[in-house]
Amino acid sequence: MDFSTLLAQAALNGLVIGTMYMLMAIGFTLVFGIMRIVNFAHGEFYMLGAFSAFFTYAQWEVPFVFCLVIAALTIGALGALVERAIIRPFRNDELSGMIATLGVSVVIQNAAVVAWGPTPRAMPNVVDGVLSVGPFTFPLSRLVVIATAALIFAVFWFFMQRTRTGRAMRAVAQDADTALIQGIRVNTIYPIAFAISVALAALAGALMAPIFSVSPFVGLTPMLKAFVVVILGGLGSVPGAVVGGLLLGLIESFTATALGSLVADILQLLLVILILLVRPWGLLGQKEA
Amino acid sequence: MSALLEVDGVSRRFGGLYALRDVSFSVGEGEIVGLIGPNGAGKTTCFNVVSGTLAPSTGTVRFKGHQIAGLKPSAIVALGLARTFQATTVFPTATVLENVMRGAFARTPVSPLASLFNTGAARAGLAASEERCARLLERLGLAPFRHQPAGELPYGHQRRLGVAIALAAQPQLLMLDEPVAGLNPEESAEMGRLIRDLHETEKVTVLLVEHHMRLVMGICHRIVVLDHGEKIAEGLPAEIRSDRSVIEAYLGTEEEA
Amino acid sequence: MHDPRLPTTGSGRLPGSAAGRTWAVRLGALAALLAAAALPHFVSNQFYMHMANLALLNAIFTMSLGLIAAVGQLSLGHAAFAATGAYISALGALHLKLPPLLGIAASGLATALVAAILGKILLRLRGVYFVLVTFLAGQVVTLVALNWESVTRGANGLVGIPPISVLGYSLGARAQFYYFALAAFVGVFILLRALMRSQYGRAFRSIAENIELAESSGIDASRYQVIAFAIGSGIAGAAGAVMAHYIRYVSPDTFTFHESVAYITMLVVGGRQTLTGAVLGAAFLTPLPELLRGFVSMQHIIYGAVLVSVLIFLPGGLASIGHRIAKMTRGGRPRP
Amino acid sequence: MRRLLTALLPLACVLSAPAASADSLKIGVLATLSGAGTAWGMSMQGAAELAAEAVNAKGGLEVAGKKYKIEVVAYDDKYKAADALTAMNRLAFDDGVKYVVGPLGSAPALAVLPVSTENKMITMTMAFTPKALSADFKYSFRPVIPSDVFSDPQIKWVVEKLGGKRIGGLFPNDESGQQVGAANEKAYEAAGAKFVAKEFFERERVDFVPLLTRVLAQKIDVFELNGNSPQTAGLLVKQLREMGFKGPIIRTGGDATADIVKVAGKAAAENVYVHQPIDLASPAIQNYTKRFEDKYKIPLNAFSPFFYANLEMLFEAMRRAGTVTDTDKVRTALLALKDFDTVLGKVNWTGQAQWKSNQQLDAPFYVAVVKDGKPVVQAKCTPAKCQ
Repeated sequence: MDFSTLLAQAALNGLVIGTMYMLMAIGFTLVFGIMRIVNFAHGEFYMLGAFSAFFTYAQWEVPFVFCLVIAALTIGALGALVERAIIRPFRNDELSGMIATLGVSVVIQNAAVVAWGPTPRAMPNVVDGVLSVGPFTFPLSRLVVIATAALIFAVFWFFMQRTRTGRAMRAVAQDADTALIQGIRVNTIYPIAFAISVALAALAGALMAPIFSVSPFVGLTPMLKAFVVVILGGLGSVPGAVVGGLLLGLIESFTATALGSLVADILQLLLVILILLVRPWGLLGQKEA
Repeated sequence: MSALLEVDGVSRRFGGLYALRDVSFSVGEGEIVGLIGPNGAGKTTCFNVVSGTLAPSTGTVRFKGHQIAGLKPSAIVALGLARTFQATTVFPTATVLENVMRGAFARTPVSPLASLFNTGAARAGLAASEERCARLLERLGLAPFRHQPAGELPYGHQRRLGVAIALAAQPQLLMLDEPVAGLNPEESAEMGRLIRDLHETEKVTVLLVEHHMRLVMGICHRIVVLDHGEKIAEGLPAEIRSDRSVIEAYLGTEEEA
Repeated sequence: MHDPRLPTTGSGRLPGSAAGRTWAVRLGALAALLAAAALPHFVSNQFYMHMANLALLNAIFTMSLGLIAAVGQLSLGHAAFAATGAYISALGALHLKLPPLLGIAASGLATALVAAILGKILLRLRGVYFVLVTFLAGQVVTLVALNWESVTRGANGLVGIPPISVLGYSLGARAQFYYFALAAFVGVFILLRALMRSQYGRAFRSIAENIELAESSGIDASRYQVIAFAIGSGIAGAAGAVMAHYIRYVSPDTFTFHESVAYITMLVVGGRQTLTGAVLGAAFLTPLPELLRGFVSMQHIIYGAVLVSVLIFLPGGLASIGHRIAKMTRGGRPRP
Repeated sequence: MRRLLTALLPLACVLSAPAASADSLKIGVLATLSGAGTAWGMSMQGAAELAAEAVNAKGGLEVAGKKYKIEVVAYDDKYKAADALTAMNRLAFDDGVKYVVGPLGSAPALAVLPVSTENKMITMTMAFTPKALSADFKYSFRPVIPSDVFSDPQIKWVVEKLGGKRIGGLFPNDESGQQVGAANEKAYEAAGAKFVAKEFFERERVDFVPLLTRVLAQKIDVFELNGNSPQTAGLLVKQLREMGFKGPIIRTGGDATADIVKVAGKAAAENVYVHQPIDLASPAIQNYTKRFEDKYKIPLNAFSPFFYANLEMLFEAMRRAGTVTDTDKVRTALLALKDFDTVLGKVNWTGQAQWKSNQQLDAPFYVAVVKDGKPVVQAKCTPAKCQ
């Protein structure tokens, strides 16, 4: 393998991982921006998305596009339910809200173990084969992930910019008090925001399920990365999550390819600490007054 | 007139927008000064800059000759400048007396370490502080509630307790952030009397941010008017009342105010 | 459970408010302490002694976490400080032949110092940022323990850590260690109780309840938050060291994010407002996993469900049950 | 205080559940029953339960004229030393167990062996650390063959047979990974191959492509999977094949064939050479596999029969010693068994030279290649050599 192939491989892989981080981080940061809550159960919704894809695609052989839709809808609905039942009581107590999400995370993960067992399952790729461009070969399965993630993001962006609900969500994120004065109802916005957030996590899980394996424990890593991404990009900033996610994916891929995994992990943490020291509000976040 | 507080050329930007631009004014010892302006004029930003909650982007703030811009609020309190808040005025779960004791934290002559070992001197110091706080409550008519959680007080009383907490820090300059917002006319009038009363008996200087025109016009010696982050007028209440730019600024937002 | 009867005094909320019940409380505390001290004579089952020891150590971890929470900060890296302390004391004992007692003290001081520096650097990072930073700090500690092989022996962990010995008397056995743990527990309890009743406690509570107003009352929030973080983390570090000398083994797995979450759960379930709450939480939740030792997933589900239910339905935790009952029986008589 | 008591009373009751009746014999299981190591933990729990089933079906274990029903008490250590220690304390003091299938993994083993030794409990461990067997741990037995014993002949065979010169491998950054990585490298170099790419990764990692890219850039002939958990091994095979690596992949470590095939798929698992601890063609093993898979509905992990065999030996030793309580006598009787017929065939004890403890089970093992999702035995091995 020569150097340019290596670079191309690393870039492609970085993009794949980056899109996963991006989808995770957008949802995570959205909930934080709107509800001021760090959702520690975010990774579990990724895991549920992966299982959803496993059952619909690998077992019932539903076309993959519909699998994604099903994952987003069912898990989004579950998210709305969780918001209503468990997070709403803590609307003015962010700390308790965060602790509650820790509890939710533990319950979901272990319920999955009880229901589906701890052993990992594999599922077939959505497409097989490779795309050869000159000296480079790219697995199609990974290209599909990038394209689909881009599409999902486009839909999300359209929703946030062009629909009333989306605009209302942005208004709440920017200035909750003013938004409330303008008659935006928190009781409708919060569940929707939470549902969208976890639906994005579920989509990430469903997209990644064929590439990686599916087990009750797969949510941890994506969630850790979402933490890192939002610190990088700025808590509450959606553009920050996009840039931060892709950036982290690429950095991780290149450093891991060039220097090995341990160096990559340690560099990542150092990067986060550096950001926290010199620019605690993140690359694209806003400095809080 | 010796100036207790001098605000000189203070600007504050949020992102690219100026919330305050080149604002200067001063408060003399023994004065009651009102800071007014329509919604979004920058009153609260100005207030926050002076009390240390926000750092100014440029400009200086001097209190008793000390440069205080950028100091922590707690350090500013130690110098003798205390403030109240608009919304979160009290510690809701603590008792009324405890609220005032917390306000007196900086003036309690007990080092935390001494209090940890519960030395005789510490006990005496705390007892003295408690007595002073009890007198203060008496003075503000809150004594009957001293053992009630502050959050259970009627709203008007909570506002008054907010003033008591600030006073417990024994300030030379007391800054009040919309002290009558949300009060009924009767309570507002009472608050007005209280402020004047405090000013006379305790010799405390007052800087007041307020929407309520009648209160401001009634008790302030001098008024500073902000609009769009800039000072547009300064003068005696009578002058302000007839100032054209002030009237325009207020008319422009009349329906909102 | 045969957990030590613990002094249930010291809500520490208002200095002086406990004056009326002082004597009853002191007698109760003394009786509880005597009962706790006599425990090993009645319990011959070594497993129960082991559980009692773990409960005491968990109570120390939880109380110290409660101190940090008392200033309105949630630390997700509490176990990381415990791990740091455990490694320091273990390495000291293994390589420098440092007596465990000295090692424990050094661990406490070192972790307190680390926390103070970390807290100072991250002054600006309150609330959510603090949560994330403590979380990442936990990750860093695990990574270092795993990768600094030449010192930490990597994932294999440190084996053969000597037991604590006092005046040449080894406390390796469970019953003997129990007295040490009990003494440490009582010491920490008294220290934290005094702290919460002092001007420090007043400052802590003010900050937790209304940080802006506290600042404007002349309380330097950052300073007191750093103090609470340093003391809380220092205690965790020392307790981590004690744990290492008790189980005589430490590896990167000993104190992880899961332990941090467990301490938070104990604190919340017991009650965040009072020291007693932290103790109750540890006493209640330490033996709980044993109910389902063979079926851990179910055990975790119960843990999580208990956590969420307590948060929603009993925000004051187990400790508030007593208050509620007392309030009902007193029939609304005004407070003293 | 009363509050505390009433809250804890029910707990105390459950914890001090009535002691076993005089005619039952408890066998403890201390293993990982949750998380990534579950496949191994289940193989141990399954062996204990199946062994108990077999004995109880015959009316119990007859020792010194008395029949004992076997009862299995299984505890999860979550693969954590501290939890393992608590569980071992409970087995020792609360359940009064004298015989334990476990511990699993080096860290838990090192944490609990002092307790079990102090209480004279016979343990059957799956910890590959050399320290798990020693003269100090008199009652610690190991039925499974550690990789440092079996990897050398296997690696030699593989290098000769496949002619691989450049070896690459990826190891988890945990205690087994760190150990195995070093041991493996030595074995390959001894066999005349070169370990050209050795990478470690944190356990949370799921995407290995960057690391595999690094490894493949070294133009390796053979990829080594040892030290990875079964699911990670499967993922590695899958991602390697996706990246176009067609060479042989070797698993010298513990049995993970079922998971590799499950995660990577049949096609990707072709040309994977695995350490096969058991001979799948033997009727005894086939029978055992059927019992296991019927009962647990998961594929058999090949370590399971080893624990089963060890329990068969243990029961025989109790019969011969004429006691179930005096573990010193049982231990002596157990060690005296020679060429004992078990599910694995005839087995013996070994290990004196290596660990100063003759408590390592000695059984033949095999090298197999995966064909159409099933391991097909290629060679039979002893610690000295494979053929």
